[in-house]
Amino acid sequence: MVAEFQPKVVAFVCNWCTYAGADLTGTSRIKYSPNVRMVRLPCTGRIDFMLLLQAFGQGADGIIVSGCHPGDCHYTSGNFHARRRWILFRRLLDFMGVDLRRVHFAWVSAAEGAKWAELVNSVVDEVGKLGPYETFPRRLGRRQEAVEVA
Amino acid sequence: MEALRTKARELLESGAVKVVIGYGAGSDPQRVRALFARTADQVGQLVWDHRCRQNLAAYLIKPDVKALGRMAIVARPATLRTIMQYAAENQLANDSIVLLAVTDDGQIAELTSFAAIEEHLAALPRGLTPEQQQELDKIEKMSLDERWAFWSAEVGRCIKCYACRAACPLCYCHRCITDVNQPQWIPIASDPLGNLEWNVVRAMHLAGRCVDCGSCADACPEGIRIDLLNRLLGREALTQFGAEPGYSPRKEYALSSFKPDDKEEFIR
Amino acid sequence: MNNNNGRNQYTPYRMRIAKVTDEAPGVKTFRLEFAEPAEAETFAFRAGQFGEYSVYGEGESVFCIASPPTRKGYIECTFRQAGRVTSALADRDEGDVIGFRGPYGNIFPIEQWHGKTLLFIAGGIALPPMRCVIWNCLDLRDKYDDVTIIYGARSVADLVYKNELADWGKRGDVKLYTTVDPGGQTPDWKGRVGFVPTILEQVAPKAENTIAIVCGPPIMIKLTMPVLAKLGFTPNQIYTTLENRMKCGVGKCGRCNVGKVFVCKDGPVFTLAQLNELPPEY
Amino acid sequence: MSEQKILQKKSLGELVQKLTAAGNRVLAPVRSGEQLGFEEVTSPRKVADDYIQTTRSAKAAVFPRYEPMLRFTLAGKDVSAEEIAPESRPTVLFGPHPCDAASFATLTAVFTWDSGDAYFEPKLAKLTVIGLSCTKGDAYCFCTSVGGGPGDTRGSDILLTPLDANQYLAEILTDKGRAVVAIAPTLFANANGQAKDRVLAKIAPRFTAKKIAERLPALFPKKEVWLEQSLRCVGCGCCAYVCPTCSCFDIQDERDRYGGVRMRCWDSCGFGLFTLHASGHNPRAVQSERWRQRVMHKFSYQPERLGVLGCVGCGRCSRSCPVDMNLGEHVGALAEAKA
Repeated sequence: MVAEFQPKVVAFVCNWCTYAGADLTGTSRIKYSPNVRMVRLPCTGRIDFMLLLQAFGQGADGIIVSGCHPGDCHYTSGNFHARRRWILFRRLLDFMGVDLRRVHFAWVSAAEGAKWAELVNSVVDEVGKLGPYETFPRRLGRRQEAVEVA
Repeated sequence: MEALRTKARELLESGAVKVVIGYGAGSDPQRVRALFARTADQVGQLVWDHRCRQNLAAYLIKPDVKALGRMAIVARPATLRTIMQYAAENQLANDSIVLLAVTDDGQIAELTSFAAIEEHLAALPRGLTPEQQQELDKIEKMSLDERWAFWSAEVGRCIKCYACRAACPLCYCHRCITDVNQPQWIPIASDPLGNLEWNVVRAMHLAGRCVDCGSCADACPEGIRIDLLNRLLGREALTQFGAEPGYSPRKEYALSSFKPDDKEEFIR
Repeated sequence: MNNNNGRNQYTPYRMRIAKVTDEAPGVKTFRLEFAEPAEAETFAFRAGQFGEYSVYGEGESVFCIASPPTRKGYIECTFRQAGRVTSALADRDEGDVIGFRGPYGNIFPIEQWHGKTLLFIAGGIALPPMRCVIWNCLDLRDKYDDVTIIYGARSVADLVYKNELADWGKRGDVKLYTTVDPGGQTPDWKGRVGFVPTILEQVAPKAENTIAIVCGPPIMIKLTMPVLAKLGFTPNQIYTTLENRMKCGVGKCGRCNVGKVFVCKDGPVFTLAQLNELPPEY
Repeated sequence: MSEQKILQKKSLGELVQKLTAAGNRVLAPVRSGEQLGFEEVTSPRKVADDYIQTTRSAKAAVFPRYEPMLRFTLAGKDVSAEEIAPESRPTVLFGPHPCDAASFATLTAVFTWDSGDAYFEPKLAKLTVIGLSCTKGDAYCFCTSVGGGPGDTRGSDILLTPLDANQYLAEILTDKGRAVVAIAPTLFANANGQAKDRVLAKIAPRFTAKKIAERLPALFPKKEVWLEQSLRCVGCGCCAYVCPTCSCFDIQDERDRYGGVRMRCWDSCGFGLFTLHASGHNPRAVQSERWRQRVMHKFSYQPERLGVLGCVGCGRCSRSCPVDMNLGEHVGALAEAKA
């Protein structure tokens, strides 16, 4: 029997809002997809676009980038800077033929546990329908077994 | 051309500059090459025509060239914009070099102050030419898969010679991200992922700064149209954030500034 | 064809770190034992040779073999944490496996030195490349006449092999002079204070029938050579060991090329006479 | 003495098919936009005709852009490692010009002068070169200055010379060449004394390599000579990467938390990082010194040390150079420079 495709979604989230929001999802006992792997960074301003390429290069099928709502940044303006970068980066990815249905951006505050669950579920669902991201080149020396869902 | 030679001779003879960097005859009739005139008798070799495309501002940061002393640079509009961008990024002191801009009627504008360069540029046409716009449109009209196939083939030819970086005057970092190895962000080898990463990084690091001189694509031995990536991001930075790099010595870099009400429609 | 015991010369031996010694700030010594004991049987090297040490996943880095060939069963290397590989090496612990390939390069011609007086002059982190040949000669002590070691570092903390220096100091058959740069001494420092060339001038043996082995930072070399010349040493009496950036270690990758010489094949050991023939690109 | 045969141009397709069917990888020049490179082909439809030079050389057939050497698995304190056997399918290289064919001698000298090379030699052993004489050259060609020529047979196992629009003169030069004929014997007809010289390109010599090699050591200290030539060099690696004989390489690791590979990949003496020491010291700190190294290495050090020239005069470095550094011209100038 062929196992159902389990998409791997990597979420880059800021420490102060989205990570706390995801915590709330858990403490609120809201169930959501286990296909997401979270990478916690201090701020969305720290989320270099290279990280997104590296995630795809190491086997991610979809990516979520999330942080504080505009105006709520712990460092005052990190998310405003991030937003400008995302606007350009998304355009570049689209221009180069990267499927934007695999790259999602969101503002999730520490109070939005339910929104986080909804976001993850919808992205996992959408990426699951797209299937594995096989056209994206993989990192050399990447071990195949490590790519599989543990 | 005569006006250029006369001006160059004047500058060298008066000792105002030690070297005039311009264009001279190249290996074949289609090519010109950078000429470093250090004596008045060399200025006769200076040429000026449509072949003079290389952005000579790139030499401002080369140690061997800097050691020659104060320089004058023959400048096309993109070169002037580069100097403005250097000014905006605090990479160059006012009045430290001489720019020789050739005007449409063949006269030479000798520009030294940032203010003079800014004024000179203000009178020139801006924006993409119809041909440049068409090149972008052509790719944007492709389907997603076609775009991916197109760019995979383009960057797949990349051999990581970094001619694009070397030819770009705005790639002036003493330690480029590719030279940093703790961690090694971008693979040394020109494998498919490494090539993609390098070309994306290069475009992003120039987004909102690139003055669209085209030297990167001219330099690429594999003929990869990397300038289109820069042009796309330049157009987006203009329409989204009003960024027009290289027209003012004071402009803030689009990606190190923001407006609380920057518009987007994709963040949930 | 491959001169690495019939192995693919780019494939490292797996070595287990048997002992880690902290020598100075950022400087460590590893004792390495072959993870496959059979490989130790066929492995042999001579004083002056070097190897490519690697952390799997981070890359390779070149250092000399710091232990003498007279001590069997292990090799030692001493390195300063500087770049990607040495930083990763510094993070390794006893029991970890790293890679080593070699030995590469030429040797100190210690047989030719039999019966001669030996003068070792080292500065800072350049003692490790000489430790191998020093121990090699000390282990065959009766073959040589007087042995003098002059070793200087910026400060007391920067001296490497502090225990061995103490041992050498206690031996009756070695004249050891340690020195630190002015300002680098501690209140209980018993050695000398001053730069290596100065100390050399004070304590050097007669040039006649003496071999000088010099290794140190460029500035020390630059100032030491004239002193040796003044003392009567000819370029053929002076040996040094060079370092250049290397990748392959076997004369192919092109990095260490100086003139027609490959430092990895024709060196790292050169006499001053040989160096004088080379373009100054090292 | 080589055997001479006639090969019809229209039978190239059949030749490619037969070579492929016999288990060979056939590499031939393929056009992509304005660029030409040697790529694997299975039919002659894609094979470019009528070109002066490919953008990239054919060296990747034996010395690829990057090549994994070792695969390792990380497990706690331990590491297991296995060698990766070099990819060495029997390969027929179709269409390199005599300059490219000659480059394999230089590569062989570098990779085997002192010890063998487990990755280069198996590829070379299984490489058959079907060279193609030049009927035209351009301002960048200088093969005749470095001991080659537009109809030179060195390095080729078979050398084809287009006698007219329809047929090639095929000189069968080695056993490997005879093996190709044996795979498709009916395609090779006997020749009757056709001469190839009349169709070959005329490339005027610009200098003599021997004279250059003699002069260079004395020119080494002349800083101003090297500076004058290299002021416009921007220090990219383009010339080295398109060069058929440049073989300097880097060894690099790539890994994730479970394991990875060690590989070697192309490198260039034009980069400042090439020689930079960990201490920050750089033996060749400025571009003029790197340019000098490039010229000295190819025209002085390699001839003296390995007995081969490091240049075959293909002119790729100069055609591709973004700032029009012209090797043939500059080396010619060095021959005249005052020592």
